[in-house]
Amino acid sequence: MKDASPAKPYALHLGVIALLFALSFVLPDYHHGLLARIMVLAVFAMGYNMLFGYVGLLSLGHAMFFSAGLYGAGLAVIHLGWSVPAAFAAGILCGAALSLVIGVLALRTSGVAFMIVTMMFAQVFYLVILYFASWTGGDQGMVVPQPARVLGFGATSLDLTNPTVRYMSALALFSTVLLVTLAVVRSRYGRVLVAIRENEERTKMLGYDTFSNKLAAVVISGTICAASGAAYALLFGYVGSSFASVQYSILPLLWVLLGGAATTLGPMIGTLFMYYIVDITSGYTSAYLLIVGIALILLVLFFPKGILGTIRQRWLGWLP
Amino acid sequence: MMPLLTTKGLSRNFGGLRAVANVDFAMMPGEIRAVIGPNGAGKTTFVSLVSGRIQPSSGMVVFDGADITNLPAYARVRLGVAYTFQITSVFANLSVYDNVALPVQRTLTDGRSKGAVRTGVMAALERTGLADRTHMLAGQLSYGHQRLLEVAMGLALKPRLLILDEPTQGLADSEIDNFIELVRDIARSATVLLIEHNMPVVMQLADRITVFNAGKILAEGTPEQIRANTEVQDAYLGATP
Amino acid sequence: MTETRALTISGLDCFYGDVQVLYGLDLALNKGEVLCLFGRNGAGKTTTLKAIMGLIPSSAGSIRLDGEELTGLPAHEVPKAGVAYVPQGRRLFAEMTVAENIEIGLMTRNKGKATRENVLDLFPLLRQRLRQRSGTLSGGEQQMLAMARALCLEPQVLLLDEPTEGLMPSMIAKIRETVAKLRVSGVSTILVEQRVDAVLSVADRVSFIENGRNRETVDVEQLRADPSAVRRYVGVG
Amino acid sequence: MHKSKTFDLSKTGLTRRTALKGLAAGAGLAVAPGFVRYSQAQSSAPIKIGFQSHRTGIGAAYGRWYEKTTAAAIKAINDAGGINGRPVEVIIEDDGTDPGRGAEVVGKFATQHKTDIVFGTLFSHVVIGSAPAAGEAKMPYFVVSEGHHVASTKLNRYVFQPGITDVKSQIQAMAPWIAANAGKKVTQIFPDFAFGYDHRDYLPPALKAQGAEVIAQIAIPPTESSFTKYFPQIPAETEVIYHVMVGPAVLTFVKELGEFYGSNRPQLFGFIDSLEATDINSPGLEFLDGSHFWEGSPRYAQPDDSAAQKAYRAAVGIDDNGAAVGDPKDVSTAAHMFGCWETLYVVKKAMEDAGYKGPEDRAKLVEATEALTEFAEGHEHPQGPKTFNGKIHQCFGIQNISKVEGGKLKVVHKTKIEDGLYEPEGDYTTQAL
Amino acid sequence: MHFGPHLLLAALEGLVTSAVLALMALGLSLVFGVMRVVNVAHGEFFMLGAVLAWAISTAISGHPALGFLAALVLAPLIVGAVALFAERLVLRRLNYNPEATIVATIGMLYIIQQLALTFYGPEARPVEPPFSYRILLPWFGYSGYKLSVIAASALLLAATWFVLTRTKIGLIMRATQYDSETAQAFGIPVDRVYAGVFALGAMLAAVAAVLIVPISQAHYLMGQDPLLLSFIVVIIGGLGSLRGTLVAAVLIGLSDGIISVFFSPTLAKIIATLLVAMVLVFRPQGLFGTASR
Repeated sequence: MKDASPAKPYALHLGVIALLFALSFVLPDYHHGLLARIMVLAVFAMGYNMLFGYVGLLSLGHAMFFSAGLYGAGLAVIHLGWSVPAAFAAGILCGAALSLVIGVLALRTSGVAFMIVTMMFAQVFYLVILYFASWTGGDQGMVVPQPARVLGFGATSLDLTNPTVRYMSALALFSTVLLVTLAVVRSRYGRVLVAIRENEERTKMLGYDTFSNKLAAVVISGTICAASGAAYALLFGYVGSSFASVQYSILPLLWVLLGGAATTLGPMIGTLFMYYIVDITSGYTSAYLLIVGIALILLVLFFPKGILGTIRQRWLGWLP
Repeated sequence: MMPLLTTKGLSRNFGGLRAVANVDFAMMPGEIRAVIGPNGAGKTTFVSLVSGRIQPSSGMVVFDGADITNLPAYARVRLGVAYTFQITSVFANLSVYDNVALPVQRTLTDGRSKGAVRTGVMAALERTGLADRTHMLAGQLSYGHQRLLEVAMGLALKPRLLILDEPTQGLADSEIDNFIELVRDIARSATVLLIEHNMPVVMQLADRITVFNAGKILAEGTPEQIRANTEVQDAYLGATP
Repeated sequence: MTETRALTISGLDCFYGDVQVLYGLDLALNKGEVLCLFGRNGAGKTTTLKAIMGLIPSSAGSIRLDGEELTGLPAHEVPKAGVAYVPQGRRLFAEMTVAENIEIGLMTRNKGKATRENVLDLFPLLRQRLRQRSGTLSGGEQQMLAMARALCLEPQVLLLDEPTEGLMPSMIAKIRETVAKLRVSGVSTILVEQRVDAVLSVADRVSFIENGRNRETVDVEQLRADPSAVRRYVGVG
Repeated sequence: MHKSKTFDLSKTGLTRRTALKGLAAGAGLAVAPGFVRYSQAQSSAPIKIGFQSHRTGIGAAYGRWYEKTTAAAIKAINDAGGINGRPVEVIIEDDGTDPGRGAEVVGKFATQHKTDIVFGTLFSHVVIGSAPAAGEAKMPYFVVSEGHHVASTKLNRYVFQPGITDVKSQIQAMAPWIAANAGKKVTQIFPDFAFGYDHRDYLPPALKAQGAEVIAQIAIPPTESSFTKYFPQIPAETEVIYHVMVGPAVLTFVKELGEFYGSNRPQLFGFIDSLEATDINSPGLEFLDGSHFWEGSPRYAQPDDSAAQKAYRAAVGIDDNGAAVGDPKDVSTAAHMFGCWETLYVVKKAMEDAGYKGPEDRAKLVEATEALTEFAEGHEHPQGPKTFNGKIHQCFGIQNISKVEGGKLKVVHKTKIEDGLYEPEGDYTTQAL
Repeated sequence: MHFGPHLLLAALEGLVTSAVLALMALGLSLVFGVMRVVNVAHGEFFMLGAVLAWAISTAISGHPALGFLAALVLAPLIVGAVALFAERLVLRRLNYNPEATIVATIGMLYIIQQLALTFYGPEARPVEPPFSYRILLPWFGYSGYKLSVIAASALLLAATWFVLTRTKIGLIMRATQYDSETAQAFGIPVDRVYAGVFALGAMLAAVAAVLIVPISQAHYLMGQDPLLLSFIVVIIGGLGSLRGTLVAAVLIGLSDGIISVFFSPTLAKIIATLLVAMVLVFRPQGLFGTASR
């Protein structure tokens, strides 16, 4: 943030988006499909980063926001027969509403207590999904039927199960959230969030209602994560409780820490890294988790602030 | 004329300790008031109560005729009560620009224009002499410059009451002279409440001085009156060399 | 000369992260004297003490305790060599009792009951509070405990960082008295102070620290005769 | 998909993975007599089966034995000339017993390994999570999961379960025996997740039809590792406790039940799923003596075992106690893993019926599978004869009820196929291919 | 069953849960409190303890008590050594940076889990209890071993409490926890204390695992749920408060048991979790934490 000139960061981000667009035409099928999935989950990580990276609030409960979107959209299609846009909106709304409630309660705490409270609320959410298994399909989950996953525009329609459409939809969501994140981070509001992270007491004494600002950040973060969940349900056709389990709260944390907290592109890098290291190593050995574990430790030893975070610190100070 | 700030029976206990005990205090708009007293006399607790950083055990705070006792700190800032910290607490990892932009953008009502923020920030930095350090990280500034940055941030809030808690601590002599000029300048548009140990600064700046001791107001008056007050001498100044 | 020196610092450079705080600092503490470090906030006084204790790594220069080089030692070996530290703000183990704080002091150099008795004799007040949680002591009592804890090392060199900060006058007097007593018993002390009166009443010599350097070291008599140096470096008068 | 084909990473990816195998095969082909034309090489290239395996995660114990059984079946098939004269190659990917990863793995088989089919999944949430990916990739997906999800026709036309009977059918087939031999008042204890729901939903009507009733249902949360506190909810008049507990906590469950009741217990009827891969002689399980279990295929060798059953056991490498030959502590998942063997033979049959040549024939393969109706007991189907309903993609076989006696499981009753038949709930064949 | 006996049973079950949880949480609390490291791998040390207990007890023939006692001594020692190794090799090099240690301990989690899967296998394996005595109450039978777990845990907790409050080692650990810099100034080798604390924390988890493994079984995924519960206990109890940790463990164990009397199991879990979360919402510093840290 030392360099106030916006040209470089925007050029970089647009470049990344353009690269991802171009990749759609050259990637082999498998990587094409995998990248679509990574982009959707990177949105989850970006939503997480919004709160963790910029406001400094470590939540271990973001799986609930992701799955609020997942179930909000998925169940709207399955039980109510809603169209894709309506279901997507429903998923996002569920995430926004849930994050508002959770925010109001959890923000009474801070630090490790915030971490544990969010984890417990997420656990409640997970159990609620199991408890209402007759609607949610419990741990088995439910399939969002293929015919329902079509986006109609009058006469023409876009089939979200078509790989290219899916890739482009994922890219559209990813780009939107990336640019929104960049804009928020560079905005006055973003400056306030960072100020809260750096010194909340001081920020209060500059006339900021830090509670409301943090609450807004929780809601923005939760909503972005819900958008990712809703997109996941609609693009990949499955809703299930494993996405609400604690692993899916730890994963975005891991992705963000790997890529670099409080960097706009870090979440994507972290998600990409984690996905490919699992994918590649599992092809060579059945004991791939060992290699993943060692890789994580090596990475954190040499890139203590995450990949992009360390690059920014050492070489490219202008990275947003 | 109505006082800008009044406290009535203001008290705060920490455990068994009465850090501030039943303080009645008033200051007029436009004055520069210094609060002095030995360490632990309750000065910082007192201004923390005024600014809303801590809640009183009893008593009330009235600002510009309105009871603000139950207002949270940020709301008091919005009414015009600005506080600069005793220990430097600038945002060390943010640039000098961003440090000042934070208070500036809060006071702007148009909410949009980047130019307005820039103008406001630069104005505050010019006034405090930090304009040539805009893009440095605040944590890399020298101690004295960090103190000035604190003041710049306070200034940028366009306060009606600016509370400065030991602003000259750690400043060099030359810096102190400039600082005195700066406070005089600020006082043209705002009322200043100053906690200060450096007696020459206090004597040069203050219209009136309030002396705290053991959580209570020991004396109040013009610099001359205070200088002449033997009780104050005993409690605070101790044996001068 | 060396045998009269308790502690010699020469050419010390210290950094906090990227920011240099000490620039080739030189300092000499004679045996049995009270040397006062005087200077503004941020001048580098506390950093000097922490550097002696090994709590901040020094990037250049040397710190010799009676001929023994301290800079290479890990932080926890420095107190064992005989340097005791009373940090600014006392830094007691607030959740622990008075007795436990003293116990930690005794453990440092494996001192026993006799030391404990000596120290408690120096601060008889603490004897009645042994089982009290140290965080609940008054400010003055806490300062006494902090000094007591340090004296449990039976140190050759004692480092005191603003021991009178935030204390009421009677307590300040008590602390000064103790410093004076220790000097009589042969402890060499470095005292960081901001109050001129405190300095003049207990110190033998005064070093003026400014911007991470030792500008000048003067005898306290000289300073009494001509206090202009104080004015020059700290701006009080 | 409209994509440039100038830069195809997948080929290099494939080579990397199978480089050694490819070299060996290539060398073999080069010296083989009659290696003349490219098309011939094409037709003798291996059929690739993607095996979605639970190597890690909660299903790992099953996954290991599914892999062993599959390897044995593939060896048997290849030794007998492969499928359509082509060798069969299995490519294994770990799904971590996670539905999200499961779907990715199906995608990986479809687009990177370009396998002909995907096969082998057990855990129902992975099946359901992966099914959409299989359907979208038009990838025949043969699961060995025993859940009712395939037969419910809520998945899609590419998902089959031809090697193992589904739970709904199992329950229906066994209810008469329970009502007649164990007791009329039944309390169910089951995990509060998918596998448990099939039991929760299908047992009460099945028992009711036999004049018995379920008087209490106790669903245990999946995070639970201790059960005693739920036992007081078992009504005192209970005659039979019908228990299904999957996962590592099952031993605790049985032991605690033993501590709670002592010798004075109701009848116990359980699903061996609970104790798959677990030694029935483990300390604490003495309590199970005299109780009954459902078994798909019997774990212990039975006196009346068919020759096919004996051959199958020998091929997979399990001894008379159902443990790995040479390691009596390594107990198999015998009641389920036979499904892998049988499914592969169904795949072989369907591919041969369809004249399957490559991925372009997948639709034909689906139709050929749907056209199957009966599997005779024998080498291909050692567990017993089966019928297959192409409309619901589900097979129906016989079930075994075994009694724990002297530390072994002894089959005391075999159901008939007809006992387990029910009205189809839908028809996959009406879906487009 | 009548309400009274049902409640008694639920309370007994709750106490067993509490007993094991308290030990494990205590280990986590030490690491968390003294080193400020969020040890995500703590559950894996627990699992490792259980797996080793199985390996040791099956390797020793004779009366089951022999194998069990050997496991009770050896398993924690081995786990402690593993933890020590991990601490020296990784955590120290990270300067105990809170964020980096989260990633590093997630890495350890993967490594330990995979090693357990590879060398121990995916099965759940039982360990024979040192004795099996069923206590026959008028309404139900209860495992004598379970009661002995409560007693053993109480004993170990008391021993830990004694070490922490009455010995030099405890003094050194607490001094490091409250103020590591000042501790160094009094000759405390903070670096070595951290290593010791990390090992001790892991050993407590391993002991808890050895105690519980004759009741439940050793399984390579068994670490996760106790880890989450331990985190909850540590925070609810108030960071660094031994008493708080104990009270929170009992509170959580008992509420889990007793609420299950009134509601269906999953609903009971939901309510119990929500209640405990609310405790934290309205008392963010935990039950015995001080208001500001």
